[in-house]
Amino acid sequence: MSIEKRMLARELKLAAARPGDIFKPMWFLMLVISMVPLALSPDSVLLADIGSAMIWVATLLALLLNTEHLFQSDFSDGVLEQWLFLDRPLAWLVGLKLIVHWLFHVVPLICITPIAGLMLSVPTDVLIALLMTLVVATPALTCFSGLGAALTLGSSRSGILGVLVMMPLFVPVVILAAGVLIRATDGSEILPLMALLGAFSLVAATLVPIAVSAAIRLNIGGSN
Amino acid sequence: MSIEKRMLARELKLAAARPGDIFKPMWFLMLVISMVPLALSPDSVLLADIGSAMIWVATLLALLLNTEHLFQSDFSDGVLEQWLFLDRPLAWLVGLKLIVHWLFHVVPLICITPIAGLMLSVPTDVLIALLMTLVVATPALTCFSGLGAALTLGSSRSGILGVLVMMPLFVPVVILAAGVLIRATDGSEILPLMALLGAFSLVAATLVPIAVSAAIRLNIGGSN
Amino acid sequence: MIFEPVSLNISQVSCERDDRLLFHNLSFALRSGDILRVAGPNGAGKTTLLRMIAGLFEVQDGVITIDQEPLSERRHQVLYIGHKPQVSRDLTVIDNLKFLTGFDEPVVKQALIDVGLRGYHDSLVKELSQGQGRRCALARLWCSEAPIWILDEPYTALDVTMVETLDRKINAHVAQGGLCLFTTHQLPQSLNFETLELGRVD
Amino acid sequence: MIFEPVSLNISQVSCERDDRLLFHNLSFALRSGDILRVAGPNGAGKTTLLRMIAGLFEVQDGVITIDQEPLSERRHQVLYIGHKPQVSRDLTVIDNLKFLTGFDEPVVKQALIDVGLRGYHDSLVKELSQGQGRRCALARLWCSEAPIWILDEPYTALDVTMVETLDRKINAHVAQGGLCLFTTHQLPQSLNFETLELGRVD
Amino acid sequence: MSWRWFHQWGSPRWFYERAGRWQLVCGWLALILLVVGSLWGLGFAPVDYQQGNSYRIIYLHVPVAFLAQAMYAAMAVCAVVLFVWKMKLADVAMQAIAVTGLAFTVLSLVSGAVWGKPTWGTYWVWDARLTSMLILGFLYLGLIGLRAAIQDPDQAGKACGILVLVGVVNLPIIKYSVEWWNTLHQPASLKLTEKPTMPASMWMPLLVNILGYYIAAAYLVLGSMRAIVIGRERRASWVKELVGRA
Ligand code: HEM
Ligand SMILES: Nc1ncnc2c1ncn2[C@@H]1O[C@H](COP(=O)(O)OP(=O)(O)OP(=O)(O)O)[C@@H](O)[C@H]1O
Ligand SMILES: Nc1ncnc2c1ncn2[C@@H]1O[C@H](COP(=O)(O)OP(=O)(O)OP(=O)(O)O)[C@@H](O)[C@H]1O
Ligand SMILES: [Mg+2]
Ligand SMILES: [Mg+2]
Repeated sequence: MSIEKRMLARELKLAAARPGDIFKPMWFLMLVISMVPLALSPDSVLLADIGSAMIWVATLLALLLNTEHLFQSDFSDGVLEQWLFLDRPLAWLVGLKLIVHWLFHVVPLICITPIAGLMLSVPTDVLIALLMTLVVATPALTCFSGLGAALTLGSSRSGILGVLVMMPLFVPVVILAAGVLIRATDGSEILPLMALLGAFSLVAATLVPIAVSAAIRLNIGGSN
Repeated sequence: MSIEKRMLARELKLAAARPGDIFKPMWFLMLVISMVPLALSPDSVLLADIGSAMIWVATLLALLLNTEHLFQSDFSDGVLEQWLFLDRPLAWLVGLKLIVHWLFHVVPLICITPIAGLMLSVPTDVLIALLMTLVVATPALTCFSGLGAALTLGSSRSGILGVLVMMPLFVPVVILAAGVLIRATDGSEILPLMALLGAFSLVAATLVPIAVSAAIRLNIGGSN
Repeated sequence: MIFEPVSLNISQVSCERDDRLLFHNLSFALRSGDILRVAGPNGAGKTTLLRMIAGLFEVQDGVITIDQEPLSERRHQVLYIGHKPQVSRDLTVIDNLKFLTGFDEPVVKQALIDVGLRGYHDSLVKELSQGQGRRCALARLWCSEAPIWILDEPYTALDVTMVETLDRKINAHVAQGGLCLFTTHQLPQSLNFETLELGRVD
Repeated sequence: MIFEPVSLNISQVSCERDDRLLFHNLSFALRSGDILRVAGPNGAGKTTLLRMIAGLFEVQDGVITIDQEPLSERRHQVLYIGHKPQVSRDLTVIDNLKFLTGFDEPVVKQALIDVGLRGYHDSLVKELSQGQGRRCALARLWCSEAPIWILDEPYTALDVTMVETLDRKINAHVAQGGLCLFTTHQLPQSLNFETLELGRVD
Repeated sequence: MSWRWFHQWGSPRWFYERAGRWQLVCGWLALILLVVGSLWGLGFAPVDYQQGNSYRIIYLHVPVAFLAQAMYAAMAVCAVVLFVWKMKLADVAMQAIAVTGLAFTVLSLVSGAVWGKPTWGTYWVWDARLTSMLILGFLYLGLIGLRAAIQDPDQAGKACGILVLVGVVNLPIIKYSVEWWNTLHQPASLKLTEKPTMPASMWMPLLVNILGYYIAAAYLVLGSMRAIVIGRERRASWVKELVGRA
């Protein structure tokens, strides 16, 4: 079997062994979405106003929490260090892992947002724009939070560091996405902003795996 | 040294060794709070309207994520099973741990909410009410999420399962707190609701440690 | 220090895990001064038995008593060291030990010197080598007041010197009226023990 | 299978950790057929040296080559088994091995039978006993195509039978032209090895 | 009530065989009741003067909503039995009920949402009844998730038992607080103590259906309990015998 196939087979098995990992972020999203009206007010007009933004932030959080421990168990079991002995660049393997993670754990999350949208009475056209921004933006978010996960692998103390590093990287994505949503509500042109978002994701997806692999190497070097 | 003093000394040392654990939830709160205007619209009237509710939900989430791994490292290092050999009921030790956790990890979080409130232009009197509800409600929230953490100890990659499992139980707390905030905005009487919240916290703080200790015993029984 | 005479009674204990019968109607008794090695191939159920006796694994069938009293009453008379590190990675060696034993700095420091960790008092456990980490966990034996020691593979990762030191400590403990149960796959050279062989029942 | 002749050169390697000098200007060379035991007390730096040679720990000073080429070019010729479990707790025994070795079901199954895990193929690793988990990690040796084996305390937690099986496997490996570096605190009975003693330099 | 009775009930084999027979009875009874109730309700009950024909969802919605709540209570009883008498069968029942309960909760949410569109003009509103139903759904989900996360069935059972008990203490508080927060949904139209506000020709079929759904729920729970028992005892000799015969 080629190394790529082995990686994919393993990720599939892991996803099957931990089906919870797929459902948990979806579940989290729905819980957060149902906490908002409870804490705010059940008024559907107000909810519709802030609905799409809430869904965006909640999805971002769900994704973050989901990706936070992306490499943790492989690292502490010593499986991650075995990746170094495979006949492929680490960045390539990391890229594969990130893609698989996006497909298995982020896409299902996106698929459930329409229900959240219905519950917060978000209008249909805004909902469609919301879905599109999520599809286009999540690759970048996944890469960045993967980087955060890799940076925090080694010690419990680097915890803050990894997360702080990630924060400024999320901001442009959120601002662009919010721009798209506001335009969708107005009914004006969203394509240019979407293109920007897409470009951002593309660049992230090509460059971040290299940074992630460097971070992983670093942390393996420090452990016993 | 008495067992209680040893527990306290140890928790202090751990908190000092992992400062990230204290700052991470604060950072998380600020992230969520700064994402909301970015994702929504910088309109300060709308922000002030939804501000206190947002801060409440964000604090709730930060607390949950913070408590999620409360017992994890002690469990996997095998330190938790040593608690069983101490000459004290487990529920008592668990209660101590929860109190210390609240003091070191939740109170700092509450202390930072005024800044979040300023950022979302929440009026001062509402802010004060917000702080009060947080102080009164967080003991209950801490206990419940501690229970979630204990229940999911055994499964290796439980992730946020504990949070998800316990979240529905937070509903009364959220609703009561929201009630207080709405009344504070109106300028009406908040005391009765606060008293209810306090009672809820008190009952939780006395009973939940028993359930937590049962859950811990259970999970120790299943591990090797 | 001399311990009060103590006895440990295991009677008619059976255990099944994942539908594999590990042991059936096992009975034995230990008194002050006894050393028992639980032997058997990998997966025989040694760890399971030791955890049962320590009260960490539910006794499904049978009775275990200390001085005729149920285990749960006598928890603090037992010292158990298992497969896990038993110490927190983020704390220093000395803080870990102070918490686990309840003794003050001087006693604990002496124990650390006894196990050859002089100079590592203020190292974090995660900065120790495998064997040093294990030594740190074992240092508890040097400041323990529990008569009943239950040690699951205590020799793992220890070098020759430390193995001898540990043997001497166990001998001293039983000479004081303690008793010790342990497992290992390496035959200890200088201990005078009896063996309980756990085989595959099936 | 017979391996191409292979050589491992360590020259002038030094290492300092936490201001403790572990080894200084260490040089040696291994060729096909060699077995080297790295010995020394706890904390001597055995694991550190092995991880350096495996390319998992940065070489601070000195050069390590395989067949005169830098390590990083020859990664896939090395098989390293360290202190950590090396297998995922949430996967079954067989899935873990299929990923790590790249071999198909029949080969992997045979390897598992060889290490005495018949009947445990579909158990999750977290349901295994300590020694069984270790056996699972070691099963990789039975389906490895790497000539250079680096084993950090491979005998840990293994029962007597498995220790013998492992010795036989290592002998067979070097007979095929492989080479093996390992550490252990238990003296292996049936291996023909040389010893590199790492002492405290300070 | 003798201890032997409990002992017998604790025996998986005894239960498996007995439950097969009960299941048969429940199945037929439920089928008859549901066919009668549904035909009557859908075909013969009068049209509602306000809602037209859309009200007929009531014949699904109401029984299912009742059951979703009743099953949580049943689970709490099982949890108590589990902890007090250490009966494994109670744990099996808890597991079976959690899944069935979630199914009924989802059904009631979906049927309510479908009904909401013609009557309220929207699929979802944040009303007390709806919200507390949603939360009940999350509670069921939590139980199923917790059980799935823990490998050992006995251990998983006890963990779920703790969660159920904590949940059952909280459930009335949740319900009360949510009601206090916002109420918009239909007030109860069927009460034990008062005469119903609907005409008899509407509530009679509803009553038949409620009974039918309860018995159908028993059928489902017994069925999944039997499946769980077989799964857990798969290596016991009596199961092998059974499978060998089949
Ligand atoms: C997703 C939406 C809905 C949910 C989750 C829901 C939930 C419930 C629940 C939990 C009950 C049982 C109440 C009890 O135990 O007393 C119930 C009963 C009922 N529902 Fe709904 N409902 C929904 C939508 C609707 C709609 C749109 C209508 C019609 C306008 C409706 C009409 C009724 C009626 C008439 C009852 C019977 C009340 C009684 O006899 O107690 N529901 N519903
Ligand atoms: N992560 C780390 N950070 C800092 N120092 C470390 C770390 N790991 C090990 N050390 C130090 O490096 C030295 C060598 O450790 P190493 O693990 O190589 O020893 P070893 O010879 O393998 O010992 P053992 O027989 O106990 O396995 C020790 O003195 C230890 O304190
Ligand atoms: N968490 C678990 N879940 C299910 N089965 C387990 C679990 N842990 C151990 N077992 C099984 O119980 C049996 C005994 O395990 P135990 O750990 O007691 O063995 P042991 O005698 O200590 O072996 P070793 O010498 O390898 O330490 C093994 O067959 C193992 O597969
Ligand atoms: Mg063992
Ligand atoms: Mg080592």
